[in-house]
Amino acid sequence: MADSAAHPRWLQHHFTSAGQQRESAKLGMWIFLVTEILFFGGLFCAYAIYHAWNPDIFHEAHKALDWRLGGLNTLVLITSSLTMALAIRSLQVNKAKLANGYLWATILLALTFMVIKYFEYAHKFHVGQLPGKYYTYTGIEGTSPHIFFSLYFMMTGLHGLHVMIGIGVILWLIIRNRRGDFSNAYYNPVEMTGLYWHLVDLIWIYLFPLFYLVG
Amino acid sequence: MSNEHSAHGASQDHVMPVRNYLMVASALFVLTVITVAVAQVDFGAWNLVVAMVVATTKAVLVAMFFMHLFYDNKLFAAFFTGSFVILGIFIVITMFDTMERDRLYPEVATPIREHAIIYDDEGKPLKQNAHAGEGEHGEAAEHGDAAMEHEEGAAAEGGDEQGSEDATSGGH
Amino acid sequence: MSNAATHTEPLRSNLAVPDQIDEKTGLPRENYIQDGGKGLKSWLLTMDHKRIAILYLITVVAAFFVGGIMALLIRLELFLPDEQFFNADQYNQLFTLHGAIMIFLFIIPSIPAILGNFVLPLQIGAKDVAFPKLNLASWYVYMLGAGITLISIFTSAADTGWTFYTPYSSSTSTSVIPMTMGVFVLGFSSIFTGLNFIVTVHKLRAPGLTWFKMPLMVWGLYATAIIQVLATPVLGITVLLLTLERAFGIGIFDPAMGGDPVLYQHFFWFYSHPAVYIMILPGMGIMSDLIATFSHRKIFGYKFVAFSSLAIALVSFLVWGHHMFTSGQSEIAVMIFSFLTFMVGIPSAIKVFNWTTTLYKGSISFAVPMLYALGFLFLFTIGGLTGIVIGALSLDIHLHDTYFIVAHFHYVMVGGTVMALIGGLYYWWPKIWGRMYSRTLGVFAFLLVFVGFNMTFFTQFILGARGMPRRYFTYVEQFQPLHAFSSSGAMVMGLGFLLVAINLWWAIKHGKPAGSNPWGALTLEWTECTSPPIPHNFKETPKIEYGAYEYDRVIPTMEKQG
Amino acid sequence: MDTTATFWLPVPASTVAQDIDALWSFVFWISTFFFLLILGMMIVFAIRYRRRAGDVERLDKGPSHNNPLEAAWIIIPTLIVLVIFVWGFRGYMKMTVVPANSMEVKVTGQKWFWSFAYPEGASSVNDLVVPVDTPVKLLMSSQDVIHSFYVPAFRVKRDVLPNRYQVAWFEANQVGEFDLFCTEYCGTSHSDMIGKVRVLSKADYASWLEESTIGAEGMDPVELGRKLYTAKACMTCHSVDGNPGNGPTFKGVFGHQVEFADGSSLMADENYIRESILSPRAKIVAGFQPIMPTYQGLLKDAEIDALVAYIKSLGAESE
Repeated sequence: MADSAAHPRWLQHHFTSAGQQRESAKLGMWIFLVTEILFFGGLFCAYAIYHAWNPDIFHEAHKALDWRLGGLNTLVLITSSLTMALAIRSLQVNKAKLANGYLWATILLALTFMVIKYFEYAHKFHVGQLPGKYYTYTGIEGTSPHIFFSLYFMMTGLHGLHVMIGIGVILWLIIRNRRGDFSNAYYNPVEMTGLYWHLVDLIWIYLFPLFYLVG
Repeated sequence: MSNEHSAHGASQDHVMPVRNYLMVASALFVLTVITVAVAQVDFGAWNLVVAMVVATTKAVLVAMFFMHLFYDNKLFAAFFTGSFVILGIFIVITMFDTMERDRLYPEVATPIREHAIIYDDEGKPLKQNAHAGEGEHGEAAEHGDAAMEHEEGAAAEGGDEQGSEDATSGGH
Repeated sequence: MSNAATHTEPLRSNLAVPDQIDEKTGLPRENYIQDGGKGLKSWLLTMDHKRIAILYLITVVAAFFVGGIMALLIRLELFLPDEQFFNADQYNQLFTLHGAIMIFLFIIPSIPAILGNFVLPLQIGAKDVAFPKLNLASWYVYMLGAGITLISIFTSAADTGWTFYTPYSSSTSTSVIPMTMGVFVLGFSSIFTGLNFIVTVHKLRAPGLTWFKMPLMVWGLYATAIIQVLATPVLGITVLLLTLERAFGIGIFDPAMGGDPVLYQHFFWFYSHPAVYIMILPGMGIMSDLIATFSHRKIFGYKFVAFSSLAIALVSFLVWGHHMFTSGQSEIAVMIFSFLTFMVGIPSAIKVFNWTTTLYKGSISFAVPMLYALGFLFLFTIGGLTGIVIGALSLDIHLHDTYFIVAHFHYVMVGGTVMALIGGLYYWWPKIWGRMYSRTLGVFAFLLVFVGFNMTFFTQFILGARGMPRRYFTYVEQFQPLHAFSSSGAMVMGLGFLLVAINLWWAIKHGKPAGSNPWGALTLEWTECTSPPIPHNFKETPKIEYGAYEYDRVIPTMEKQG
Repeated sequence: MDTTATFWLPVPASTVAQDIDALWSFVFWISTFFFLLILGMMIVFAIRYRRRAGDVERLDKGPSHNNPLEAAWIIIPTLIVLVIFVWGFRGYMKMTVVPANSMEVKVTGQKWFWSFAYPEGASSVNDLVVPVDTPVKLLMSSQDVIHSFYVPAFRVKRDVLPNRYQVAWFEANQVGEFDLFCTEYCGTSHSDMIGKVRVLSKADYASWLEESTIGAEGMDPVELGRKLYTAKACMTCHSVDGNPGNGPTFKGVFGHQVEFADGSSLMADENYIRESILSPRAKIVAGFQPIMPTYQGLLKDAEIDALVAYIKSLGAESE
């Protein structure tokens, strides 16, 4: 495989063209997103079944959540999705500096999301609305409201973990972008992180109504 | 399968004008406000359905435009919807079990805790609603009833050595 | 590309011309073993799918022998009813570890990670899998998961069975968490392999290699990858929930806190039934290659065999409840699962019929891989038919959780996947190492394995039908003779597997050089690659002139009796 | 109707067993037919078309596809399995729907023994006694983990869940003694959690029932204690001949110093024994696991006194 000029540094040896490499990367990412959907899906299934078993307890328990904070978090995450998409778009038109700005905006919004989440969790720890045997709150009647909080902490906790992973990856992108790795010919990593970030936002779009609005 | 493109030149992917992104984002904001507003009104079970419909439209918007599914190879959309189909199968068929357990015998479905007494003191099968038996426990006259009573006991005052210590005690 | 015209001149049995062959070794001078880099570091940091396949080969076969030794210990203990060598707790830990090691450490990664990694890129004319770094990561994650799982052996191993049913698994004092965390990590290794294969098959096929020109081994691996990617995440969440249940008592599956243990079974089996198809589908892929190559015949009903792989992959997500017919499901769910279980059995029947018909009018050579293929046909048919027996509801009430079920799944797993794996290893051994194994030792080992297997597990069908429950440390006196017979059969089978390993181990260094196409096969790894292949597989991307099994258009080379 | 065990199946001792055995032989013979068909085709083709010495490589002339044949071996197996499905499901419903006039026995599965409560107030452990030719409804629940009630001779099996009742029924059609197994793995002595189902004629059952309920008052406490020692499954863990089982032996306990796991020790008297029955975890004898379930509410006071008297009698004997 002669190392010709048409063979830039980022094109891996076993791909015949950049298009093939990009399509493969995207397909790989989409399949990874499928595994994420099914990973969260298990929890959504547990939610569906316990919701169906005791709908009234779930409804009572969801009143303990503050939908205003949830709503604010939803808006924050949608905006971060927007800034991520714009970051990719600016790379597509070869404006690396603008892309970095949007990536920083995405991280800022993600941190805001985590901070709001921290307040919500702190309040619950303080009041005792905790999963399983740590549940000591007495404000909600019904035989087993702790199932609702077990599911709440697991689903939003796992989602929060994914947000933090996303922040780490975007930071790594910013470093690579500043080093000049990306241009309109090669921005695969940014696009892949974008897909991941939009999925994290998409999962929160489902979590928000299920826990905060309907319960 | 893969579209052959030169390594250089403008990226092959579809470049959306910024205006489209902003429109999609504003649509998502509006939908969020709608779903919050609708949730204030109590439609009973319908609340869940409406919330899910709105959430799904938001999800489709994010997937189609932010994740470029609309412009990309249909294979990605196939995998993406495929995962939701498998998840749907998982939830629906499991609920065929969890929601239909009391079809033949009502006492099979609900946890024992609610059914205080199946037998009365003389051991005759006593079909009555759960709470009537709450009061007159009295001295556990008989094994069957007693097994019920101390199951109850385990839940009520919690934590002592009913059955194997850690499985059924639930440390309150 | 002329499809009607026959490809007249016969294939060359050795692509490496004499001057390229190293006199001392008798193998082509340029191959991935010498030229991929020297020393341990080049192996541990390799990106070459062929070397990663060999890393997996070493570790997965080691796991097989660890699990196998535990199986022999179990059978030894069950020779007589009461305590012989182990007490009840040790016995329970033994069968748990046997199950967990054999399933998570051996049979799920075995064919995809060893033969799949080596053969898939070669068979579709690619230089490597789509994501080589991810492929190497998959091996390291496998080793990490194996390490964590084995920690639990030394810290009072779990005694819950490989199914970890709650509330026993969440209340037992043995170390369940290392095993569940090990399984959680192993799940990612399986997902990485599956993801890699799907993208490779879609995006890296040589130009001209359409879906119906690909070998059926690739179809098998593709269908397996689909299941790996769609089912394994649910195992991840199930095992995570179980760990949280045990560690923090979140009450999802704990009956005292409103949880439901049957829901755990739904979660567990939603992965574990598709997992049994992750085990068998690659074996079916190997079967199609072996039957076609050793009969020098076009596979009968290629499209039916290919689509039945996909059908199995999709319908396998609908049938998990047949593991729980007696566990308190609603009658409606039980009916749905029983009906769908019968539907999932049909594609396997289609495959068996097509393989048998492929033999018709062939020119069949009884090379050792073909012996294992015919053995597979024999044993897998019994396994499949007994699956129909336990699919029927009223029979399963009697047979569930008895030795009948143990016999059934050993017939399809050992009789199916392990026979196909060994057949595949024999078949591709000349391609991997460039050397041929010893035929006499191969045939002798096959007979030992085949006879030993039937002695061990056919008796367990009888035991199970007579009501002998599973996972019993001691048993009532009347079952002793059958247990004794089954245990002696296990020793014979164990010896057989040992001889297979010795034969293949010996062949690596001392086998006669085999040339690039000893079997007269038509798939790319035999017609376009030297044995062992060069680091980048092909001098230039192969041109596809005929499909995988088009023996009606190409005259194969004379086959060296192996 | 034959009532002897066949090569494959145990004795069909319940009414539903006949139907299940009929389906078993139907599926068995169909499987044998298809197995021999496939095996036969394989062997015939392998021998008929084996590569002979001196064969020259030639183009493959065999058929490569035949859609009617493919359709045949898709449709025929589908029809056969549908028949098996319907037959199996009808058999299952027969096994699930309990006849109206059935006698109800409450079954409790506990770590490693079964206890049965009969409607007339009698109770027994690991020994289900039922009259012949009368449907018996089992209302089953577990005290700790999942067990599974399995009587091979009756072809009945049902998991016993800790938080829910499970219903199973059978009608024995012949007198005799049949094995009872636990088939859902439940820990150390899962394989010891076995018992017997004794099917008696109606008369014998009536006398057994009457003998096992009223017998309690008239008997002297030590005799009643000895009977309770087996009836309440004390013997599964505590021996009376001196060697330790899962729990300490009763022989020579009363009136002697007992060492506890936490190092303290105590002279074994009535209240120590009474306390160990009602809250066994209070004092754990050195060298033993805290696995004894409580009998709080399972034993009447009279029965506890009888057991204490019986253990006292064992203590005095060894002097």
